[in-house]
Amino acid sequence: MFPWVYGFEWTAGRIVFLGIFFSVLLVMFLTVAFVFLKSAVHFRTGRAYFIQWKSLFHELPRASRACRHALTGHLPGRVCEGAFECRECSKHGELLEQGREAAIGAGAEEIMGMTVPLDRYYHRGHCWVKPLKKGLVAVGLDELGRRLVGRPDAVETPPPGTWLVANSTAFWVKRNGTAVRVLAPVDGEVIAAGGPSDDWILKVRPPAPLDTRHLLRGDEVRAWYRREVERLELIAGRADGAPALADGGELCADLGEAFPERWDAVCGEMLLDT
Amino acid sequence: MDRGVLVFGAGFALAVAAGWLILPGVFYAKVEQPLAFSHEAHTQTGGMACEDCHGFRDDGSFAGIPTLEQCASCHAEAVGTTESERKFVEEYVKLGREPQWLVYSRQPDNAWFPHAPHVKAAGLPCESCHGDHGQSNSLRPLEVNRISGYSRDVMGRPSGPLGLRRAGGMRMDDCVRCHAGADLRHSCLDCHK
Amino acid sequence: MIRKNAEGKHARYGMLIDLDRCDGCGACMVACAVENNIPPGRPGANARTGLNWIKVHRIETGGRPAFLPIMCQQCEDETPCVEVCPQNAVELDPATGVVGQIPQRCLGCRYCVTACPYHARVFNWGDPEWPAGMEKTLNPLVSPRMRGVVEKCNFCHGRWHAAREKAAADGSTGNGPVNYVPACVEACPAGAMAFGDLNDPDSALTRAVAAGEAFRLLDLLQTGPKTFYKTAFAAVRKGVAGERDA
Amino acid sequence: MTTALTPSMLLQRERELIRRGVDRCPLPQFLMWTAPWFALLVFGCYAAWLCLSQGLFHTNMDNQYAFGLWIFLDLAVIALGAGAFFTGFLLYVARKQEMKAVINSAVVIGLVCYSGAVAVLMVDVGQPLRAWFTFWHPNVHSMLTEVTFCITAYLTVLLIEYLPVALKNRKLCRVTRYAVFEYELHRLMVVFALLGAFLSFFHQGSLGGLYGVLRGRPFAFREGFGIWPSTFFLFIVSAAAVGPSFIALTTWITEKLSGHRLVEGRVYDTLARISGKILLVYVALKAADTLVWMNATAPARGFAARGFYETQPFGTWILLAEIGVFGLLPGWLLVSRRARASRAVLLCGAALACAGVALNRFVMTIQTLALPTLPFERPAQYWPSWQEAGTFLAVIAFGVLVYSFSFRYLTLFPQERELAFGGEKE
Repeated sequence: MFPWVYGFEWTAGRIVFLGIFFSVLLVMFLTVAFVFLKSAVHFRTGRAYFIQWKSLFHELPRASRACRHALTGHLPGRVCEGAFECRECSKHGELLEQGREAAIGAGAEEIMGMTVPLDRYYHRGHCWVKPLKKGLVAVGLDELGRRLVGRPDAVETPPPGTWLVANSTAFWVKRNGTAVRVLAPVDGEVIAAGGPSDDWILKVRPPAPLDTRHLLRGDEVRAWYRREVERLELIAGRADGAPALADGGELCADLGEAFPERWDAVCGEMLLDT
Repeated sequence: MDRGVLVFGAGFALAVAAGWLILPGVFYAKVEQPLAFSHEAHTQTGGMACEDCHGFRDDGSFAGIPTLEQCASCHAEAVGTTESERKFVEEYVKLGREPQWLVYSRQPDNAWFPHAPHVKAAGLPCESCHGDHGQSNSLRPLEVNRISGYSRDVMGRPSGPLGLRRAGGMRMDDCVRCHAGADLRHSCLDCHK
Repeated sequence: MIRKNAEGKHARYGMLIDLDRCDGCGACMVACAVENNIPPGRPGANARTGLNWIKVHRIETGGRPAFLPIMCQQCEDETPCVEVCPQNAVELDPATGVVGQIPQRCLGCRYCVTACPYHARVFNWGDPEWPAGMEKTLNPLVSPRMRGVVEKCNFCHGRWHAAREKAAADGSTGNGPVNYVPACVEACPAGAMAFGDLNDPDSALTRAVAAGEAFRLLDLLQTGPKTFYKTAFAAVRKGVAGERDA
Repeated sequence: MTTALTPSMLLQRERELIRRGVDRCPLPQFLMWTAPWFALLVFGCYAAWLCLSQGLFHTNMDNQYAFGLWIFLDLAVIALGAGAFFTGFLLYVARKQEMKAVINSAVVIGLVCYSGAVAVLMVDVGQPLRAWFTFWHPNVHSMLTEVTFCITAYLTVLLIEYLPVALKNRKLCRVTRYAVFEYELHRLMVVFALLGAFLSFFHQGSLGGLYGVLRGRPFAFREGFGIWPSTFFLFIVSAAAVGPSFIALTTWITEKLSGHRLVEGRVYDTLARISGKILLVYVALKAADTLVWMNATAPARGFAARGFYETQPFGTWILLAEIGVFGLLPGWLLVSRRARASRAVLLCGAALACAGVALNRFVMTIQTLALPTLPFERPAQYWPSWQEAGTFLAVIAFGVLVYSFSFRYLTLFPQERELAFGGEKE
């Protein structure tokens, strides 16, 4: 094995054989070491949470990964490859330059019996972002999200001062002895957490100016909402005895109460938790 | 300097020191010989040679430690004045009891070490493996490997870099080092049985 | 790995077995077991699980039965067992021609047992057990083997060691070929076994082999055994060596 | 705040280990499934312990039958486990994207097969504590050295390949460190796929070489190229041939047992097509090799090939079966588009191919040792003892358990979640 072991001789056979063996070991070691190093760099540059989300994102079914432009019909059938990080997406950038960015509007829309205010931005994990004064934003669950969660036993919010990273965990909702993670819609520092009576859950100070390129707004929201209800039907209707929705019917106000057994699976999948 | 580096250095030094001081005791037990014996008294004062007591048998095998009979040929009565000799004569010679000497050089069962090729054929002096054992004034305790039960060395002297290695060690590498130096290459069964 | 020695000579120990003299008494097997500290067979051991280094086979040849002692044939051309051992526990000693098996290096994979066409290698299927008191009669020149390793005939290497030691004490360097006789050869009451140095042109063995009567087992496998057999009877030779080799 | 853990909470906690979007049977049902395998494992471990603590006299092997059931098992599972390296090669090197659907399962199967083989080898050798001697004092001319080095290195590769699969567990992937490590490791999987293919090439081959170099066993001995006898190459090709078949078979069995669709239909088709093509190449090579051996190699050593098949029960049928029923037939079934269009036929072909490689390993191990070499010898008889069979079964049970747990808690079939949506659009 080694030159200092009794009986070792520098013969061609040994040199070739052990040379190959040690090379294989070296390649294995170097590769794993490189992976460790690369991971450490991700933590240092703050990309670790995004990478965690990205790695989980690819586990989601295709239906959950549709591109926002596929929802609106501009790029039919396109599946997002960038983990909903439109800020880094070249395709999204192109479309923005073509002036395709939908505008944030006013008022609210009734979609499938749910009220969707259009004065705010929406994240694919069913959180909305509403700009407030002094550079703050409020983050809350949209109506579909609220109906999915129902009346949670607890909402586990991060303490003020925590730095949120978009697409990483924002807070947890607990119900029926289990917990579902809700994705953060924006980067920023948590300023305050709302109580049960508030319609917002977190107040966040994002870096100025507020970057909303990755969030849905206006027309997109309508298309997205219709797709989300479809997706819910798929998910909920998959297993026998699941809460199937009659066409045109309204979503019950508290899924967690109606179907405690399936709550974790359906709510988790809808909120893009893994 | 970084505090972590200091802590690491201190811990490292501690570990090395502990290994140096404690490990030999973990691996080797020290056992005392039944009697004090001075080689010096025999070789210097008595003017004897090694082979006067440690000789070969007729079949070429090495006799090793002399028997009581050999000792008694001089020590039927005390020759000197030491306490240990008095004890030897009274408790062993007079009672006909063989002292249970501990043998530093007892070989593992599967090793074959003949003295004849080394001493007679190759002409090696005893000191090359046993060091200055023949001039020592007392018998060192036997260091027994707690697992194998074999001696740590055959009474060699410190050698090697920093004097950390002992000549006359009992490991195969110790045999090989000398044989390789003499350009003697072997097959396993030359020394193993 | 050739050893330097003053005589500058290497031995090629070999053996010649006269099948016409062997009457199958098994004295060689007993002598071998005593010499080499082979423990008694385990309860239920048979010819294929026992530890005999030498086995005498009875062979029906049509006429009178022949007896064929087989031990390690000490192959010297591409020795099958040496090639296959993964960790150099088997080696061909260039100084004696003996195929050495080092039990302490052996891990017991039995690949060499599989490789040997003569079934001359045996495996310790359990711990060696001697009846009470018998361990005192063990030969100090041979180390007993432990469970889980392979062992085999090495032409009584313990006797070779002793002969070397004696030679050195008598004034030779003790490194050249030494004269000794393996236990089986010594024990054979019929004098059917002859042992000697094939490198020594004057040895009785070399002359007998050169005379051309001797043959080897499974010669066509080209393993080059140094154990030879001879017989005056064609039927015996055919029964022992087979159609092609005979 | 401490609350007593009620059974329903326990079940809930357990459910949270299972990825969302896939259905798994309730824990009690799963435990019922694993219980007999655990029992078998315990029984087998007891049998192995007898051999380890008292010696191999517990087996029915002897000095003529020095290899037995265990070596056959090793060779067979390592050949079947070839699916791991071959699927990895197809996906990461040959860029066959369909293989994504089964790569995780293939890695687990490879891991199971190789760790099982190494475990049983440790029981098989007489002094397992000396296994490291092969590394310390290697005889580089021995095929077994090559096998030992490659298998340990490849087992390490498999463990590293298993890491990303394990770290994707629903709970583990929530730890950011694990998730990031997994992500980066996965990106470099091509390195391990290449290493795996390289190592597998040599050890699958060396396992064949193991027998091919036995000049003392004319039934197994083969001439070769350079240092490698022809069996070296036959083993590589046959292992590559049945690897995908075995993956198809295990995937189908898992689908049946779990009651879920796990992969798209065309994955079976691709696996079968690749398997069939290589199998036909193997059969051609095997036939050529047999002809050379019968007409040149064996006669030169004084053995008529006919004689090898005179020992019962190893008649000529075994050679014909190997080439025909377990070679040509499955090869045709898997290659023909019409034949493999039927899932049942495809699976039959895959099963026949797997059985064929097992038969080949059986012949190389058991028949080689049964046949006499000395002219006056009788064929040797051997029937494994219950301790050998028990250890054998323990390896099978170990494999089933590791696979079952992996299937339950990890994502072995990434398409399963997608297929649960009824989609087959990718």
